[in-house]
Amino acid sequence: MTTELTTLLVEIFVALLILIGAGFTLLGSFGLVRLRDLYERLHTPTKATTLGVGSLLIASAVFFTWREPGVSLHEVLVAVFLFITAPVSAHLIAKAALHQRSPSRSGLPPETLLEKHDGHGAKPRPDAETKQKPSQPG
Amino acid sequence: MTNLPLIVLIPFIGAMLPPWAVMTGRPWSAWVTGGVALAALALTIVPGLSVMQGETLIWQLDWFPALGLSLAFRLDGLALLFVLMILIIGLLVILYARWYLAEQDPMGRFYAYLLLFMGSMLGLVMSENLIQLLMFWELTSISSFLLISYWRQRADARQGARIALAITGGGGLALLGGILLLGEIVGSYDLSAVLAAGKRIHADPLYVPALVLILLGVFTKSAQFPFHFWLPHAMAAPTPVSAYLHSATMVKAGVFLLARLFPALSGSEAWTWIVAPVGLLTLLVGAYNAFFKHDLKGLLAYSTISHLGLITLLFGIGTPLAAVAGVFHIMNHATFKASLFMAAGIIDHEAGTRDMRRLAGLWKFMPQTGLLAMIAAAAMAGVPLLNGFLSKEMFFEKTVYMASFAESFWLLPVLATIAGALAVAYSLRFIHDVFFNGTPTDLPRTPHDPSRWMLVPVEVLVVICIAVGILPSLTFGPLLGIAVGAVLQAPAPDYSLKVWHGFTPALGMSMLALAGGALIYAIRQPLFRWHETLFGRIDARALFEGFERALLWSSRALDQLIHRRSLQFMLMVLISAALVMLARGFWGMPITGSATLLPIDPVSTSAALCLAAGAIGTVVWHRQRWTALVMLSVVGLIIALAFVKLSAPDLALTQLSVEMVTIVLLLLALHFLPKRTPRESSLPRKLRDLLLALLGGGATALLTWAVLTRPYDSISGWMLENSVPGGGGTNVVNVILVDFRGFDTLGEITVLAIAAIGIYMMLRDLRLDVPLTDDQGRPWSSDVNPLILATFSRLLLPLALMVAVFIFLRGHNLPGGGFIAGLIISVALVMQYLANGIAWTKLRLSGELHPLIGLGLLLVTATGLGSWYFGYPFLTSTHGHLHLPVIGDLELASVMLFDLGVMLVVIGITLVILIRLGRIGLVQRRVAIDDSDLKR
Amino acid sequence: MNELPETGLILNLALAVGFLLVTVAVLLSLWRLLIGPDQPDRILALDTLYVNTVALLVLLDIKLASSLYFEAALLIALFGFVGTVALAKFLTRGDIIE
Amino acid sequence: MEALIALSVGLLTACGIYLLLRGRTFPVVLGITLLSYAVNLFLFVMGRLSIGVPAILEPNRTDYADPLPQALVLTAIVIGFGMTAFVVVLALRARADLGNDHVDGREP
Amino acid sequence: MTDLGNHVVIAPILVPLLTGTLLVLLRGSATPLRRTISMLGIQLLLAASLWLLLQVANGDLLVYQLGSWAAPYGIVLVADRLSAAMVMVTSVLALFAMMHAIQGSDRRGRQYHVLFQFLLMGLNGAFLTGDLFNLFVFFEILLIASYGMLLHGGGAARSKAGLHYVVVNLVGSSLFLFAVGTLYGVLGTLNMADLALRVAALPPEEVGLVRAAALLLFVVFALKAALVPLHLWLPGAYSAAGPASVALFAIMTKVGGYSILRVYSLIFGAEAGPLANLVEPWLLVLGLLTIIVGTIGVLASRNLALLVAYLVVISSGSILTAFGLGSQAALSAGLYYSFQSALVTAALFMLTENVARTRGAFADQLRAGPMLPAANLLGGLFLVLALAVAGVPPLSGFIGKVLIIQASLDTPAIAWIMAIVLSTSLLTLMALARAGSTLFFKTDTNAGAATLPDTANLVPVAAVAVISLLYVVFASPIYSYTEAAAAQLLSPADYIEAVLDAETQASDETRLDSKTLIEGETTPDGMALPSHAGGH
Amino acid sequence: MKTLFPHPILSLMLLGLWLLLVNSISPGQILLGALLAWLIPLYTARFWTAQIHIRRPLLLLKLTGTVLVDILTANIAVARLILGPRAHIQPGFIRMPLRVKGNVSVSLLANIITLTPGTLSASLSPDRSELIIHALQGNEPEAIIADIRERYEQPLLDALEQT
Ligand code: NA
Ligand code: NA
Repeated sequence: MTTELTTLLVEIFVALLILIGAGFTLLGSFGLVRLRDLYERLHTPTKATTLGVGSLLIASAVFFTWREPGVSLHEVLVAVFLFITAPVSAHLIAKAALHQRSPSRSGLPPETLLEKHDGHGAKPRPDAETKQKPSQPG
Repeated sequence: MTNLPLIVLIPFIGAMLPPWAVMTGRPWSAWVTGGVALAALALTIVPGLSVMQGETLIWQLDWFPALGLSLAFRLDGLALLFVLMILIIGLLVILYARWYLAEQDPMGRFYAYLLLFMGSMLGLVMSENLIQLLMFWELTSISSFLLISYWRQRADARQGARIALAITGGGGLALLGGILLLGEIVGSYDLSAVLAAGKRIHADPLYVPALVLILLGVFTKSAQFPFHFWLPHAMAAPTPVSAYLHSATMVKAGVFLLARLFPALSGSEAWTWIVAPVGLLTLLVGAYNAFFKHDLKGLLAYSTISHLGLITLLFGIGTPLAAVAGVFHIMNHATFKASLFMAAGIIDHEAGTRDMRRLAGLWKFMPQTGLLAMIAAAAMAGVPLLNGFLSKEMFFEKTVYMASFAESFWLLPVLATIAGALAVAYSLRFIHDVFFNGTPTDLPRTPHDPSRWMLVPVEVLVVICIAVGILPSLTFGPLLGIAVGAVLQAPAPDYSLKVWHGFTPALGMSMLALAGGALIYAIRQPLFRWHETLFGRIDARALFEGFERALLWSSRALDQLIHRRSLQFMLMVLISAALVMLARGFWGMPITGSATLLPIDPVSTSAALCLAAGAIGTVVWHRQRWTALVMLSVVGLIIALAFVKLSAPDLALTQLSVEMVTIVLLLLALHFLPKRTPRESSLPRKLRDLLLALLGGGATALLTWAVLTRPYDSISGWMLENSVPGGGGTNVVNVILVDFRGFDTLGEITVLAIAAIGIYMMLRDLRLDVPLTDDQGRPWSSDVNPLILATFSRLLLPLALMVAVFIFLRGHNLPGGGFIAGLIISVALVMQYLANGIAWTKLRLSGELHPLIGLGLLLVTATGLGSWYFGYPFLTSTHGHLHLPVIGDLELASVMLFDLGVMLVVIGITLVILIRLGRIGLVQRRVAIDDSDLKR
Repeated sequence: MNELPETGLILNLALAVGFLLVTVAVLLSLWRLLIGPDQPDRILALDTLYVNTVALLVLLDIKLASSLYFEAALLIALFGFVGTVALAKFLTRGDIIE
Repeated sequence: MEALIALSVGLLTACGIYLLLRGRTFPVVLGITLLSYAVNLFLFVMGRLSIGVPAILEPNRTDYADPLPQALVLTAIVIGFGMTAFVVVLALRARADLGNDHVDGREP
Repeated sequence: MTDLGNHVVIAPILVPLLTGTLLVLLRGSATPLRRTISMLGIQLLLAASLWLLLQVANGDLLVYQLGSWAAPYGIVLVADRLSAAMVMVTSVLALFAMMHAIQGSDRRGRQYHVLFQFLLMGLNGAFLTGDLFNLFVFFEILLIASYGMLLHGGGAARSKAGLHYVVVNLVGSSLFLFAVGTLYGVLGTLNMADLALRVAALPPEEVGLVRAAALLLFVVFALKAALVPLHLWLPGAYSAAGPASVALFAIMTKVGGYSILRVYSLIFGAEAGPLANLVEPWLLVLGLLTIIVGTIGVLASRNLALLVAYLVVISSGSILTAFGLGSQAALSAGLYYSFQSALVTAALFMLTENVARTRGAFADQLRAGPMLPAANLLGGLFLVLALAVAGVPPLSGFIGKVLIIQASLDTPAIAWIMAIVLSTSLLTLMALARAGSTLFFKTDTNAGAATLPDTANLVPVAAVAVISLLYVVFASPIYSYTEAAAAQLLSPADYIEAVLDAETQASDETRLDSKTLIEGETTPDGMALPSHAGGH
Repeated sequence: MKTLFPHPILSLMLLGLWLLLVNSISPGQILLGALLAWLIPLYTARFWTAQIHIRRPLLLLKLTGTVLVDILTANIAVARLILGPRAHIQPGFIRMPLRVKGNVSVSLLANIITLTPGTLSASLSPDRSELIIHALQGNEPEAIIADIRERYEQPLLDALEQT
């Protein structure tokens, strides 16, 4: 293959990755606006944005490997971070939403279940704190 | 000559002795004090004799030439006259006080103050330098404040002292102004120069202001109308003090100054038209009031005012002969008034009261005192063959002389006669009401003549009154002559000191006054009633108090208005001030410059939109604090993005890290604060704030625009050029931070360290209620550390540490550095706390974090100091390449140690702050619902 | 803008489109952030905004052909997570470090 | 771009000032933070705007952003952080000592 | 090796820094040890300050290039007569404040000694730096340390006052950065000497911007100096702070005054063309207003600490009025006044604590309290200091005020200055007499018993009283010094030349680089290059 | 050996990551990376309380592949849902009892569930016995649970936990 062709192919490849990545990134945010309750909305960024940014990072890796001497793979690190953290973030947000009994279009799980998970009922129980607070050494 | 400063110095040094002497025994303090005065008197003899020969002695030592202040003393006739008065009457008062003071009165303190006053007075009258004179002048005010308030437990003493200090001290300040103007006119504060510059002074436009200011000093000190009212209230002082200060010394300081500056200031219309009327008015007001006072000392006080008015009037008339009369009356008044005060003191001492309505018929009990008082009072009344008669005669003569000048001046002798008559009347009252006028009823004590030594001083003075009255030219004559010469700075005019001048108008006036006085006294009862209805309510002290209250009230009102102790007010003022200054700076100047600008792109516009949304969102939702915090973090993120976009990766990294820590910090704090802000600003207030905010925003926007549209040239070209050769790094920002401007960074981490220390200090014993529910009343989830978070945060820790090392090591050449690395490590560790709790994490973090701060600081400083060893200034860096086998080229720079120190400090302080803050809730779990939160 | 001669038309076009898409994504996330309605919604929107920013930075890196902004992306990824955790924990526990 | 930056600085300042003038500590802290963002941005752009030319020396580049304001802003950010932390904790201290979170220590 | 004398310029910054760092490291150690270290640090500082003062007294300007980087690129420290004197006064004040603090007030809270040392570092750095941004940094150091010291001891009043003080100063710091930023944005440099050169050559279209920045900077300095109306923070803060802290605060308003003097004589001095004498008119008017407002506060105060705080405001107003006159005599007068007022107000603050402690529950409130067993001693000290501060002879304040009035004699402002200075002196004197008479004379028989004051605690107060007298006795040499300092200020060309023409202390060839590090060859150059002010 | 190299796999990972970070495999960097890969786990070991015993590494690798592929499909599925009519979304909460017990495996499973199509682990019971899952198509909870069990939980159990 000629260098021109390589260049073209790499460029097309990178361009594609960029378009896919940007597209999914947008999709993730679009879901935020379009979907109708918090729990639904939680699905899109975790998935779409990780993939979106993942593609972009691959694009970057390919681009810099091609353009500069040596292999450029440090983008992987960002992807690793995102892949580890995004689901945890989503989980914690969902937890917070359930704790607040944030309304869901399909209804929330039974209150008893939520209480079991969260440790409190829908009504405030001011005495709950003292009993359940684990006594930790200072 | 060297005696001159010693005369002044001795009392000051001596003032330290009485408090010591009193420990040996009370009388000792009196003898020591007397010894001090005697020593000063002895020192006066030799120079005094020279002065009597017509010499003027001057002793001078350069002190503060730039100010025109020298230590300079002068002994001429006038000064000698006063020195003798101060010392001799002082001695008599010392003797008198020895017997006067009660057992419980601290005698050492009394004599110390007295000597302090004596020294000040001596310094005043002997000053050759006007600023020095003023210093002594104010010292007399202060020492008299101490003397008047000697009986400090008495409210009237405290108040009297304060009034006296306010009036005389204030006058002193005016005098200071006058003297400074005078010095400006003459070009010197030396008295000799000033006295010789009369013509120049009169011609100068500053003459009148200077004169007025100086006269203010004179009038206040000498209790001239309308400043006279402090004197009666100073009578709360022990009587020896009154005898000393209010007859011969303190109050005479004012007329002394009139005499002293006579050649320089007198002889103008302004002089005559200010001094004479004030003197006349004072003469009359004083005499009038003296008659109506029921208190013996009150009577004497007003009489003093009146006589001081007389002297002032004489100087105001301004002729040489008037000056002679003035000086003569100074001497006479001192003798009879001092003796009268002492007599009054004896009466008070023995009878237990000074109220003439209670006193009567004391002649039977204390004939010696009575006789002495009678003679002295007669002198005061101007009875022939006593000294008071002579000077009063001279005064009457001058008024008649003045009346010949203008048609309307006929009033002058008339008023003088009336004043004379009043003097006769109050003198008569002093004698008759106290010693005769029936028998005493219900006196606190049974009076009798005092101890022998208490009478001696009075006797001495009364003898002088008589001697001068009969043989004026043989007694006071010579001293008067040279004193007048000194006053006029010219040979004294021809005057005759004789008892009998023949039948002159003055004699007629004297006789009229005697007769009139007797008449007035005879009809005193109806006069008292008339006075009571007319002026009974006028009380100078009440006026002064009223003035003081008004002053206090108005200053408190103003204070409330100005100093509201409201942060919002302070900030409003500060921001407004900044705006005014910016506006002033910009006024009339072109805003936009000529530089070429960068185009706008959609990404930046969108980012700006986010920024605006975040900022405005923070404002809009500032009542829902958590939401505001979320909005704020958008702003932080966009700022970081802007830094990235605008070629500042280091800044972006720092901004992101700091932002993160700040948000965590604010969340930690928010837990203990109300989650919502009540609505409490009124609409006008909000509008005002909005206006201020918009103006402020507009101003900074304009400022930014103005700068950005201008081309410029900066020193950073040098930094780009020298970064590699000089600093050994390609990341110029980092090289600036750790090398070119490493000193800033040292300061910056010092700030951080101090902040941490301060925070540590504030968090100790901090007690805050831990909310048991969120702001919606929901109790907290019991899942303290969600498992999934805990698991993954632990996984993240080594990764984050790796990244931190990476960022640290490359900082010198690529974006990064110790600060950012430190923050990453901190955040990674904070993450452990977030996910696993304090107890769990603390177990696993080795050692204490606080020492990191100190160690980091030490490392940074030590790196800086290291360059001293090689003979270079603080913080001089070194760098180089180390060639190692296998590993290859290793770049080393001393600044890495510096950066490591920075990193340690950052880790230390971030963790100390965040963990300490987090622990409040842990340590401090008080089970109570936060009421204030629930209410909202 | 600093045009890089080596990058070709296709790549530039893709970058332009990429920027546009991500920018729209940013604005959409912002919209959600502003309208909420619940607190978890805002955390989610902020988290997404962080991730969008990472995307922007990666695009910028490619556009400028310089990997100087890579660390910023790394930190945003890391800190976005920490922020989300802290905000969410505040909602469930109040005390985020206990 | 310059106008955008100027407007941003202005807006941040305005929002910061408005919050500074509120009566409770927390909004005031937010105001301080916004104001310091404004200041940092302002100080930074005093080195003028430049895109894609960070002050990191590269062999084939002659164009560099002005590094000095960047260094100054770094210092300012760090100091600002220390100050913010201090004032936040002081706000807590004040609330504990004064019983409320009003900046003047009294409920209006 | 090195000659320590070369580093005397930086010593006043490094000594407290190292002492403070050492104290940080000694966390949890016994108080006596901390006190000893702190005191030793101050004595060392005092020695260094004296050394520095002696070095510059002959008119030399010492320039210290940090990191061997020459101005305007690197940061330089510059010691001239003024800065050395400010450092000296700070050290003396520190000594007295520390003497007072170690009698026990340092134990009312924690970290006192650390904060104290860092405050000293900040102050000295502010006085010595020749770089505008570095001045900002040192301002921040001294501010944050002062925040801590203000809050030292805790309590509601301090928390409230602290909150006000901190927030106001944070805004002030923001303004400082706006101003410095603008100056850099237009002039492209940070070194003050270099700024002066560039301002002198400023094209007319840039004048507005630089003037705006300069005036904004003035707001910042005026805030520190407590110039009306920016003084509002001071009374609350100073009256709430513990005396052990506030004694050192007495110098803090002087930092504002110093900065005004430095910046507006050097950068916006006579050579600054349209920007020459930029702030003098403001200073004159606002300084006089400050005196008036301070006097109102003094009259209205209901406790002694607050009253003394307002006295600080008055003295600040007096100094700035003098600076506003701008002449050499006026600057000299202002400096003369400034040095003594720092000491005297500090001593008054210390005395306030002693009085308050003696009076028990009545503290320093101006109302009748218990009979004081040592009324003579306390009252005597109060009297001396009150006279000194009110400007009554024969104490230091008197000469100061006379000098200020004298300097105004041939200016149009004379009437105003004389009227205001003299009448406010009287009102101050009245208020002080009232306060003193209430505190020391007036007794309330139901007030219980007062305790005996700690005489050791009064030693620093008495020392200041004596100094105040000596300050008058030796007025002439002191004034010669301030006059020379003023002359130095008014000829900025010498300063600029000394700073910008100082040889680089290590040129690129002789820099301590890797080679010399390895081979151990160094070529030390002279450090603090003396350059005679009158020379060249 | 255990104390010197508490987590050899982690050390290897870190070395790899270091080389990724510095984008270089020069001897110096390898040495430095090795040093860090040794020191950092040594320090962080105490944070890693749960011991991970990878019994079947290959299975774990296979699971990784599955998950990566599922992420792709998940994205496409989600894209379809978002872009399609919203009525197609029938969300619901599903309660899923867990068979995995270890901290790491539970956490991994929860993450995988979130990353893969249509599901999101919303809450883990404090006793770790069950997950609440939010599913975008929640009308057939049993099918979803069965799918998760088969695709992810079983391999995790086999790879990390003794049954
Ligand atoms: Na820094
Ligand atoms: Na900040």
